[in-house]
Amino acid sequence: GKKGPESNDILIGEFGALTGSIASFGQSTHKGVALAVEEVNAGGGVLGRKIRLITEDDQGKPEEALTAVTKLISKDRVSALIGEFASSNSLAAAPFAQQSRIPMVSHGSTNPKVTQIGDYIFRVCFIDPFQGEVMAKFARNTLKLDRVAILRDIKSDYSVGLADYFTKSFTALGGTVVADESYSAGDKDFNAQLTALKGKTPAAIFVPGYYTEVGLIARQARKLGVHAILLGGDGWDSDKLWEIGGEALNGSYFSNHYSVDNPSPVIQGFVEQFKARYDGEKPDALAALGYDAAKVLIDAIRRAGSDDPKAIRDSLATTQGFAGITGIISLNENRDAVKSAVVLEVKDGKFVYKETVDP
Amino acid sequence: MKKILLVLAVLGGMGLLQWALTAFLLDGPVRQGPYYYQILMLAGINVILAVSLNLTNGITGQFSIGHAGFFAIGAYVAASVSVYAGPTLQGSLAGLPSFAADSVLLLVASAAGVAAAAAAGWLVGMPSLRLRGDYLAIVTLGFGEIIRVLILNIDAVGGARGFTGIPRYSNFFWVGLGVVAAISTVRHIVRSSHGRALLSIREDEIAAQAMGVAVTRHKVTAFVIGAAFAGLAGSLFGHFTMYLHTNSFTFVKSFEIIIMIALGGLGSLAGAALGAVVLTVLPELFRGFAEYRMVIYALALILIMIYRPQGLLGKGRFLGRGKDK
Amino acid sequence: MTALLRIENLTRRFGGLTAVKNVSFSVKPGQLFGLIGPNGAGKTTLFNLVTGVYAPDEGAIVLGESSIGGLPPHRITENGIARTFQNIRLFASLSVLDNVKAACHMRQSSSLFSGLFRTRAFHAAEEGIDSFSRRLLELLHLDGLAAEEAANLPYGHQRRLEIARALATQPRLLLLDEPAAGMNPQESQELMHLIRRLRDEFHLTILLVEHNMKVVMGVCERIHVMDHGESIAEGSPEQVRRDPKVIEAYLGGE
Amino acid sequence: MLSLRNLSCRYGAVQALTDVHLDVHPGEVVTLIGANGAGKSTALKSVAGLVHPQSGDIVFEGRSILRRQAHKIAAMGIALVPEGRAIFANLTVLENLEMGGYLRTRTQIRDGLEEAFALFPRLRERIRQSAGTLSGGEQQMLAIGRALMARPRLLLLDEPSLGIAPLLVKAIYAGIDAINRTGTTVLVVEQNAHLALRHSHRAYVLETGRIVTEAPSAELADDPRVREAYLGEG
Amino acid sequence: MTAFLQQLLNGLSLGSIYALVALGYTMVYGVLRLINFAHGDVYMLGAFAGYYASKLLHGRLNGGLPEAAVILVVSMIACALVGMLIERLAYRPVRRASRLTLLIVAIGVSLLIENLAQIFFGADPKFFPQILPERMFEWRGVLFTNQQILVLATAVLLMAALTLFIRRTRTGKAMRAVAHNPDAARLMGINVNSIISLTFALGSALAAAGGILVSLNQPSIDPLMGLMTGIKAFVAAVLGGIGSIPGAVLGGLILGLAETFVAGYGSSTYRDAIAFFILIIILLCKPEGLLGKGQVEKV
Ligand SMILES: Nc1ncnc2c1ncn2[C@@H]1O[C@H](COP(=O)(O)OP(=O)(O)OP(=O)(O)O)[C@@H](O)[C@H]1O
Ligand SMILES: Nc1ncnc2c1ncn2[C@@H]1O[C@H](COP(=O)(O)OP(=O)(O)OP(=O)(O)O)[C@@H](O)[C@H]1O
Ligand SMILES: [Mg+2]
Ligand SMILES: [Mg+2]
Repeated sequence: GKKGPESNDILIGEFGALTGSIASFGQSTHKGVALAVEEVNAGGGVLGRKIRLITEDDQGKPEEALTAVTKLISKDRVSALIGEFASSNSLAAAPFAQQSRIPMVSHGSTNPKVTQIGDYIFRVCFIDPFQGEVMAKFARNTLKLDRVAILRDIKSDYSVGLADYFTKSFTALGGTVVADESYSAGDKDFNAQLTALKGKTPAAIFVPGYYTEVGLIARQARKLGVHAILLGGDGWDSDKLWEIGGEALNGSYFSNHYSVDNPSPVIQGFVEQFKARYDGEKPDALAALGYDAAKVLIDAIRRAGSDDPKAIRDSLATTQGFAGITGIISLNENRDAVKSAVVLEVKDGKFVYKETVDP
Repeated sequence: MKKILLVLAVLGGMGLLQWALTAFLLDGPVRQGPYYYQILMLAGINVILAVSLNLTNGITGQFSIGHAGFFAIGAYVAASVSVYAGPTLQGSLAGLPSFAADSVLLLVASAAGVAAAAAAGWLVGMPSLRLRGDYLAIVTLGFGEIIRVLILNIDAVGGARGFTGIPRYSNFFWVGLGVVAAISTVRHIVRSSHGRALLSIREDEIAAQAMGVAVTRHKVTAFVIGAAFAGLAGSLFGHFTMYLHTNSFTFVKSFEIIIMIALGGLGSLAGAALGAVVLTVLPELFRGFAEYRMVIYALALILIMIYRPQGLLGKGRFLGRGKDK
Repeated sequence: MTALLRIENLTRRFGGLTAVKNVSFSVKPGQLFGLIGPNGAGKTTLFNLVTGVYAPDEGAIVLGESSIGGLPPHRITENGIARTFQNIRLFASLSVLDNVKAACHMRQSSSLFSGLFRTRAFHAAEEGIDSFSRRLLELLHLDGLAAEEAANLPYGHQRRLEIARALATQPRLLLLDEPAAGMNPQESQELMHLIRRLRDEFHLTILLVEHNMKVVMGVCERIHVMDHGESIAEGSPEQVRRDPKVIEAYLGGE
Repeated sequence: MLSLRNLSCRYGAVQALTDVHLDVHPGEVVTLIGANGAGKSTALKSVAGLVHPQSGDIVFEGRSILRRQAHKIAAMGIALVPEGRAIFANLTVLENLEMGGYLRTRTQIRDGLEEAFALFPRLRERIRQSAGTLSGGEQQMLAIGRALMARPRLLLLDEPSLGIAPLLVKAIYAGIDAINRTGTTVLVVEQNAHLALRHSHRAYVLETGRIVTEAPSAELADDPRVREAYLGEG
Repeated sequence: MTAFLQQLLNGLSLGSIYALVALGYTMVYGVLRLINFAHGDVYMLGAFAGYYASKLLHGRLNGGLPEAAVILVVSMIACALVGMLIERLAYRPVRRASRLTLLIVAIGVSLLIENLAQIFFGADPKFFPQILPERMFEWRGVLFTNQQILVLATAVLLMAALTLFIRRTRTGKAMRAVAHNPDAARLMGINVNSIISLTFALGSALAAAGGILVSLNQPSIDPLMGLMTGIKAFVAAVLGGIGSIPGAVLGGLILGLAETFVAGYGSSTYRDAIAFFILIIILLCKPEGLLGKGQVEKV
């Protein structure tokens, strides 16, 4: 404790996968969070105090997430927490945050159960049912498709959640899901599943996975002569998607929090700032969510006028109309973000805005 | 009589320890209390895992790398009992004070977890223990992965979303008892003629058979006991973290347990326990190194094995290359 | 007197090679029976058949009244046959004492349960095992080395430890595969005394494979000779020594 | 040709050799006898570079080979038939023999094979068999044959008669005589002292790690103490 | 029928990847009896070496075959050096310790490489440049690319070449001798250290070649790409009979086919479980692997 609570900083704990198999996402969100904190500190901090971000690695494992959060709360005495990106890790850690009465803001955990843990748990992203519904509506109403197949990442709760809610909405809208295949994050060969899908002749394939696999899936699909439209969720949002998938992705659609093309100065400013800070790297959805989570939390601290966890929690609960990068964020009575989603089309390396879907 | 006293002493000791831990770490003056408590619990659970795997790998010389599978079975079965049968049971225990009721529930759930893991151990062990060395390793690895994939596809235990809503029944009292039970069981086995039979299998199966040791039966017995304790560890784990996800039970976890027993000294009981504690604490000590943490950890592992190849407490010379000669 | 061990028309092939071909003989209780023959004659293979390491292709092996051909090794040991190995197979990293104790497991062990709870029966059994094992070590002059790791013993001592370990299974029939190999003449002499003593003290029947003719001729009461998997002679040491077929195939003229 | 000077060797706490002096002159056959555990094998292994003595020196043809690696010692012309044979169990008989000639040319190997088969005709019969499945005696023949493939100038034999049928023991020692006549120097460790003394020029007696006697073999065979302790007489 | 043939080809294509990586596994295992868990990571390093080499070379050679060849050779040499370094620094000091110690060191090395790679290369996937232009073929409705064929052909060719090398050459024989009895090998005049170094160099170069060929096919590389592939390749090697070179290829192909047919015709959700189940059944029926020679053990 040299820099314990004696020092005047406001302590915020962040936990995420800096190492391990989902480190690419954990590192991305961390960049967003860190950028937000640096920005606030550069602007003089909040309540006249600097913010100190303490980041702990959880290797992407649930029990490590719990350990990390226990450490942050009991050893570092943080006033609030940011994390995790994977719902499974949030679900493992949230009970302790709730029990210790330390507010926790998740940037990317989309499983509805996360915020049900208790009244100290919040999130700034939309939840699986909403996003699944967005794409189902888009496929059915906008693209007028009736035969769609699903290719889900069985290891990811996010992907499974999206696939389930998509199926529900899409069939409710009168469409048919002709096939439901799966893979595991980390796989690199999808030929078997794609060949099987090809036989079912779907008009589109919903692939609610992460860009790490989707690029390859698109490539392999086209090579196998599968020309169905590919649909996906915010897990697609990354520069890497196009880099890996290339032209195979043209004409695909995915739902996202925002469009980088959005001329709004807030968004453009963020993109520029991020690039400047991280060697020209473009922020992906996860980085933007991390940034927003930190900003929402800091805003709550400012409005609370103190770094008392209870006060922060109470002011977090009243977050309304916060203009974040990923949309206008209002937290509802379930402590979930209510915000609209956009559907983007992949076109020659650009993500082109198609439409906005309101909750 | 002496034994009853001993049991009472252990129970009392654990109770006292739990009381002290609660008073000082959880509700008390030690600032990092809950963090230390958390590490202590995980270390205890890892000790049970390592000590039990040591019975199969270290004592009997069967190279199993699927221990996480039994750990998972114990965890999920016990948690299912608590979540699905718990409320009914709770009703019939309404008269008891809450800690007693919790204890009964934990015991029932753990019994189920242990039984399921033991049964799985028997099922896997029966056909596969006639395989040798790396072939056995692959079968056990495959088994662990099969379990993981099956769990991912069972909706009742949350599948990929993870299993939530597990009550927190375990505490250091129970984990400590588990550690004592695991260590004393394995110790008693090793220091009996059954243990010597297991050791003789490790040394030379053909000679062991020629000396009248029923090799397969003994191997399976050791495997089942090892699996049962892994199941116990799983039960305690789930009722402590209150949440289960298959990411905690990949083959990487199996490797970790193997590293624990090798680090401690293969075949040495105290070594396995020490290895488990060191391996739990080490990554925590390296937290300050941020993303270099696992690099340092890996380096430490390599260096320890180079400078102390027999493990921290091992005499170890078996499983060496000697057999080729 | 009926035979303790009867080998009847025993045959075992390895690929194209017939290592044991239609061999028959029988060993009487209490007999010191020798089995000799040139290298590769099939003696060790015969031992392996009798102890269940290999199953016979044809023929029968009868111990007392029961046929044991093809039983798993530990069952055969249970029936009362123990052996030593030509290529020493000790439990290398166990202590000398534990090597012997491990072999006691089959005859004198308490249940797993009583071991776990350290019952009185357990302690009694352990004490029995301990004193029996130490007595065997004494008998083979290994008592000073009880705590030594078996692998570190010199060759000759390892051979004696193999015998002690085999005795710990309390056999009726003991098979010794070249016990004198690696012993100097004086040590072999001691071995001969030992073999006789073991027979008397433990009421054993002993089947012995050995290339040291001093030992074979010195202790065996009856000798069976094999060559290329087949029996070529059987008789008293005197008869065998003078048998021209044996001289030609094995002993050489002196 | 070979000389061990003040050689001492320990395994952990066990002192296997103490201050051993031993000389082998070119063209000689020298026997080393001693009881179980006297340290005979250790002496041979030290020469071959398989164990590393703590002090003293080993000189081969004027050069110290004490700290040299085993493969370099082999390349200098020393071959060891080790205790326990150390054959390559999963290679065939032929491959084992070929490995023996690892440092030699193809034609030399071909000639070597003929010589080995002439000495041990049984090996030719078993040429394609996995060495590990050979009978004990056959493995011993293979180990000797393999060492001869290297055409060593100094041949170290650790109990070559171990597990060998009487008729063949004679053949092996006749073979040793023959090899010696072609100029190979031999150092042999043997339990069967009768035989070894009859086939060697000089002999050393090793007792618990120390050389206690050194004499021409014929003399030693008559020494009453030796007769009692190592020849099993008296 | 077309779908079946397509799946067959998919399976062979996936299997040939496992086969390629399994070859190196089996080589190192054959000599050291070591499950070299770091092999999968060397495979990853090979892919990254290729990635950076092509970035450096870009525009200096005119692309096409010569450039691809240079990149391949550079990565193979780089990985051979890494392999030798790993052996020298990490494995040699514990070579005489127990097999398990060696295994733990291997796991440690694997962890070390993965985590260093995450730091130096970044954890996110990179696009592997198409150093050999891709061409598509069609035969009776079955679609495949030149690169898939290349991987399969390379695996089979390497298998043949390695088998010949091990069986026929002096060095190859020395490798087998070292595998079976290092002390005896030294007595034969074999420099055990250099043979082992060489084995690692060779195995690692193979891994690098594998990394590059596979990345042509699946052009997304990341620091953990070796983890799963490594485990699967190891499974393949054991299935085929560990230590056996043709076994590694056969095992790889069978594993690939099993996974593909389970996913294509059974349930892709249970793919890994069923594939492992099939493997277990095969091993239970053939305990020393498909082409493995049971350890001959004369009693
Ligand atoms: N598992 C096996 N596979 C193939 N051949 C074998 C096997 N076991 C033994 N043999 C062959 O069978 C023959 C008999 O071997 P065995 O070991 O019984 O001989 P032995 O009489 O004990 O000889 P020795 O006195 O040299 O020990 C030998 O030629 C040997 O090569
Ligand atoms: N690897 C080892 N570790 C510990 N002690 C050893 C080792 N090898 C040999 N010894 C000990 O060193 C001493 C000499 O052994 P060595 O094998 O040289 O004897 P030897 O004369 O060859 O005996 P034998 O006639 O039985 O072959 C013995 O006391 C033996 O126990
Ligand atoms: Mg024999
Ligand atoms: Mg010796």
